[in-house]
Amino acid sequence: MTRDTPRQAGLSVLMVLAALLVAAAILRSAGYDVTGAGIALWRGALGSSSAVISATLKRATPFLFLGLAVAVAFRAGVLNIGADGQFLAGGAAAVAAGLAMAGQPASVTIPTELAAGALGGAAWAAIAAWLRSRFEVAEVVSTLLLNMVAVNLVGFLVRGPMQEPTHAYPQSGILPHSARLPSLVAGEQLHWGFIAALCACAFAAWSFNGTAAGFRAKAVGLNPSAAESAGRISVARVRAIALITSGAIAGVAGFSEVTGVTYALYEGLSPGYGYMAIAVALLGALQPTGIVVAAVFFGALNAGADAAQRDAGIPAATASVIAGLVILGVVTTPELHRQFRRDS
Amino acid sequence: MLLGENGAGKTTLLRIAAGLDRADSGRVIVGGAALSGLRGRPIRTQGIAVVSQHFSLVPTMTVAENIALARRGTIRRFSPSRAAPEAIEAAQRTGLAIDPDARVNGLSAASQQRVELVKAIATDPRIIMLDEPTAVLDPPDAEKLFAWLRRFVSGGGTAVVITHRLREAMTYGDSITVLRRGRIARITDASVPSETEVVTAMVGEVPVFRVSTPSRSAGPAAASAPVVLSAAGVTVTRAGIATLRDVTLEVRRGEMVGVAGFEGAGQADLLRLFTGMVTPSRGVVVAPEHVGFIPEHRHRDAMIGEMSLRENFRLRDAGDLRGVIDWRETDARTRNAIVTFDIPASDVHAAAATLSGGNQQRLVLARELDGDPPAIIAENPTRGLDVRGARIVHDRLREGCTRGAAVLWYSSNAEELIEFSDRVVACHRGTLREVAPTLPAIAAAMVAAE
Amino acid sequence: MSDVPLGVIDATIRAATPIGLAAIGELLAERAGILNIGIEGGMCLAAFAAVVAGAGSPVAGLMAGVLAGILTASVFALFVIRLRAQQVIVGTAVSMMALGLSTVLNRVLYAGLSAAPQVHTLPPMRVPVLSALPGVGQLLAQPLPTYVLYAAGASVAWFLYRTIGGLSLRATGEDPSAVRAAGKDPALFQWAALVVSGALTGLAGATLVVAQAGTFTENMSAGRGYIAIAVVALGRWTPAGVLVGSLLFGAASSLQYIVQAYGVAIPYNLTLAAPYAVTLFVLAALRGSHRAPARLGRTIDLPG
Amino acid sequence: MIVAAACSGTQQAATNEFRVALVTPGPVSDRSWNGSAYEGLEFIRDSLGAKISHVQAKTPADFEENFRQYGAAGYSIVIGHGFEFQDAAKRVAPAYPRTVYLITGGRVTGENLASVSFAFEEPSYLAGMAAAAASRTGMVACVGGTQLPTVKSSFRAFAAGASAIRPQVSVITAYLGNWDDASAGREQALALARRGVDVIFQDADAAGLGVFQAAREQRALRIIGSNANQNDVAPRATLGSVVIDVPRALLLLATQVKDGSFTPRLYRFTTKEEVVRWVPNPALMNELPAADREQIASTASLMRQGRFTLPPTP
Repeated sequence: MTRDTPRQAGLSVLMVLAALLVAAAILRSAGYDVTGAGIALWRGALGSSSAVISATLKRATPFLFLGLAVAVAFRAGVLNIGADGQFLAGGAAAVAAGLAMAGQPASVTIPTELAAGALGGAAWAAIAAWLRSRFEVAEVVSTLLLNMVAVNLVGFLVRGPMQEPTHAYPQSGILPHSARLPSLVAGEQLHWGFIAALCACAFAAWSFNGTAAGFRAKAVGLNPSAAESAGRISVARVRAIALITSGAIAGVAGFSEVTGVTYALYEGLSPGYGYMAIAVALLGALQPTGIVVAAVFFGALNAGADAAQRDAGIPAATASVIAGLVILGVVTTPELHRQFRRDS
Repeated sequence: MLLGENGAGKTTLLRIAAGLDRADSGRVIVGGAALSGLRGRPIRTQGIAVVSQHFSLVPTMTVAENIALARRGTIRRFSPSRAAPEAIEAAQRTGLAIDPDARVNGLSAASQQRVELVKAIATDPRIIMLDEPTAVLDPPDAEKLFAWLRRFVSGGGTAVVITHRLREAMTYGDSITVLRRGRIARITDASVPSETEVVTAMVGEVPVFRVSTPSRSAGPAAASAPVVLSAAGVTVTRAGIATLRDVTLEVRRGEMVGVAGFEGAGQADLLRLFTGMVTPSRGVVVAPEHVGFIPEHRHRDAMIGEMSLRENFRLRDAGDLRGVIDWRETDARTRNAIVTFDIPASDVHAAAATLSGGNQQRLVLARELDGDPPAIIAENPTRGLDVRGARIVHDRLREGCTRGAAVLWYSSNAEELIEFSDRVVACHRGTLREVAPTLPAIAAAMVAAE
Repeated sequence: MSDVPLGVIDATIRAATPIGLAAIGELLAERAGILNIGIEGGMCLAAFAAVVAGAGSPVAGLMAGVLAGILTASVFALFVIRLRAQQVIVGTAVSMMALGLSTVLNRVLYAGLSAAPQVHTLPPMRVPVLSALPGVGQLLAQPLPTYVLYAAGASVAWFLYRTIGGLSLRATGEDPSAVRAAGKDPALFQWAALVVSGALTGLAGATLVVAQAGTFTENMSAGRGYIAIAVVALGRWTPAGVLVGSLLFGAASSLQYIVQAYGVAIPYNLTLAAPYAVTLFVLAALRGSHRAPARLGRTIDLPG
Repeated sequence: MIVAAACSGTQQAATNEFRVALVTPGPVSDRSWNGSAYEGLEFIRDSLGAKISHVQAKTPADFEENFRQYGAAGYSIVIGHGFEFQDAAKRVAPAYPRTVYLITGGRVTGENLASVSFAFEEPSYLAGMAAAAASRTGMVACVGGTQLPTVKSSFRAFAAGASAIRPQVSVITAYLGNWDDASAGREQALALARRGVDVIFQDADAAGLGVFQAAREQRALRIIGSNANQNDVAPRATLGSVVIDVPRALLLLATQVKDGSFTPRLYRFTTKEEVVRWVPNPALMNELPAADREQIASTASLMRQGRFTLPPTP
């Protein structure tokens, strides 16, 4: 953008380091072995190719999709807090499709599951879009409530219509091999969903600026009145499309998770991915490249936090403290930079 | 009394004097003490009340609430039932009528202006600064206001009034300061000069626009050209207030029609009639599908500062775009525009906000003129531009006209209108009439009509 | 059986209390133009503070909760007002931090204990005379925070609609430039709103511990902070509406308990979803959010 | 790099150290299902000198990853504490043959994969008997966190036990939808009390603490705890606890693994092994009619001898 960008990026890195230091100070005062935790964090996230592939990148996959989903909505000025619900809807739909397609070859099953996931997520988001256009209910509230409904609905599905054949466990039947995304590297957990997510980001990077729809969404998000006046753009329409598209992408995230990682629908499929995705999207400045960086960062942080728990007994919740601190550090950068520049 | 054409710096001067903005250099002295570090701080403690041209009313609140907002205190009691009589009482001091229970967003501009005035007065200021207070007021209300201002001044207060209206300034002012292009053009005792003297000081005598020689279209030939824009018996009503009344206008192919008028006289809606942004409540409007439009409020309506030049260029009719955007083509056109319109931008990816206001305007102009639209509508297109910038605007509009477009434009600068228009119409309180393209005639149409 | 309706009302009041407290606080912040989507974390941290201090006395627990709430809200305020960061992301971040911190501290402080930390809960306070009434009288014996909720609702209503400060605060959410033009500092109103909002959020979290559960469990706020945000919209941004909205939500969730207590044959996951679905339905029936403060969620433009 | 990674995936670090890992689905601070497993882990550390590690895995996606990490690190035993881990364990176990994967509450087995199931039904049956005997209203209830297989079958056994003592007793079942919300636990208990229920069997981990809180407020209410011995949580109101001695079970299996006598199969721990047991609160047992107490005692002794079979569930 401007020549200030490198300096801002440098400042961001400094803020991240500061956040990590604060987190270390908190842990130390709580009596934990900070050095051991640090080493474990590093090893678990980036210490080996296996850590990178099976832990960090695998965990980054849902963040890539969901960060992108949130960004698509936010870019058009729609506060979609409901990526979590759309993720669950997409996951449930994909599993239902996959189970129904048992016996079919993967070349048929997987595209069907993908379509089902996208449709499921889009449909769940469409409820919020409809509530907006028909009843003027703000998306920030409706999507939030729809998350709660979705969580309980999945609980119902895995105990009712979608319960596994023995009717013992609250989970769906297990997807047959033909309905699973193959793994990317033999023996590792990274699956093709990661590549799909990268492709989605690349496609988004192009379509955000290269297509009429992406361009309109950007204009509406930045300045609705100019978009309407100079661009003759229907702001309401663009926003509804953005929300539904966002839901579809979140639904694909659900598809990727159930077909690539869990192979079944479970309760607790998402530990609040949709909320973290807001942080991913905003940290990534709503840009696909930024989202890739932020998603991999979150993936690494979560993978590292698990390792720190395994090796140093640090509670997993520490990851969310660190994540919060890092986000605060990074979001402050532009303003600090501005004040810094004004003073000098 | 502070006079000057649009963009002369009146509002800026007033905001700095009131401590709302910070000056790049120099000091503001109020009552012998320098006003400093006041940006964003309570100016009310200095006893200064400001009524801006852009209303600072909360649209979703009632009139009484807005008036009470100016009062000091935190847990000081505010009672809607008592605020109403208090507001009426304050209003009665001036004789201006307000409805305390009405919501501001449902009020006409004139009513809002009354509320804004009452709000300022209700705080018992020592100094009151008014920016174009009568632009939207009815003449009787304007008279009431000035009558109160005279009483206020004779009671020891100080009033600074920005106005376009010469009569007002000369009738009610103690002294008149004329600003032109950010400089004081003339300070005078109100009773001394003649109207024309002041008008000349405002709009300037030097023929700055004569740098280029406009090639006027042949008048009689144009008369037989087909009508491109037409409005017949059009009335526009907003929130119950008619902004245009029974207006009829025709602009022909290759003709450039200038519109004169003070702010709020109705020209804004007149121009937007032909872009489809305003729909008439009565009458018939005919306009081509594709109209180039240069609105006055660039940042609100015309461009998106965070977007790049090419994106802003592409913004036109983005609502109808389909599929993939051909950026190479847009880039080519944007680059072409950068060259033709002399926009000092390194490349098409630069953010529009990095351009100066004048260059932003050129960008908007370039976009709207791109593709040779059959009609061009421009709203005060040279506002805030320097001589060279203005020249480019004039040249382009004129070029479009020569090419065969119908051009309808409004300018707050009468001299400019005369210089470049084939015909001039004057807008006054929603009505339109054709005037002779001379400075006195236009000034008269704008002033004498009152 | 005759006291079943009273039982429902009683349960409604109890369920509404923490949600209502948080929602009244959020209302105040939203009227000043601040959308804090992260009150969930503040609530949980406050609940933890309450269990720590509640070992002394329940009232100390309440105070500690309030303090923790103010602290969390102040961090949020620092970032969104002073450092002008986006409200949604700061809300998310602060909430993540507070939730995580409450869990980490819980592990550190109580890891050695064989049983969960327990505190004495606040005794019900009987309203003199009235609580002796047959029937409804039993509703007038609630723990302190319930009375605080209705008092807070009334005070916020009084402040918003009957004082100049409240007027200015409302104007801040609608049009901060108008407040600045009136010679007041909109940021000051936002700070004040957030501090009070934090106190109420903290009280809500403490209520869960010292007036209800008598203990702390990780993530015990269980989404109530998010519900509070929905309740503000449900109450159409007025204190009375928010009180009614939180009672409505309380009623929906207490009915959910009753439905299960009466063994109605509905899958429990569906009855659990009901309060949220009801809220959505009512929001739609009320047609909308056009009454939201005009500048909700937006950083104040810099002056000049 | 990718080829190297492919190898390292199944490469186990060779080590002779005895190391045991635990993966729980919830926080070990719950002092119930997850807490008891952690206690077992500490027990193994102290008794067998094992190095231990624990991780809380939040989602099904994390299960497999943690299993693999522990396998790759060469842990001797990896315990997945809950039925939800069985699919992941089935996938991971073959890749790390030197590690024993133990799933509690599951039923999968393999070369190096064993499941542990607890006859939670037996003490639950006794609890049901005690509940029905203690109830004055003839209404008792079960409150669960979410409906999981073990919870469901234990509630069924509870109901069977209750009707064995009082055929006309009514047993109500309610679920909170989560395991954290103690306030909801209290509300559900109060709603049940208002309905006329006077004994509640809670199996809701941390959220179940709210059920005890309700009993502190409602003097007539009696509670039955679960997983751990919860008789001290509310001594005046707790009738007894359905205890799974997870530490004991885990230690038992860990010892077998250490000395090489372990065979991968489905282990079922019953009252007979004293891993699951009904621990009544003596102070309150006197409230029960003497005949009922005798019936409970004789059923319990049948169970200890392994001669008791639960009535079949419909």
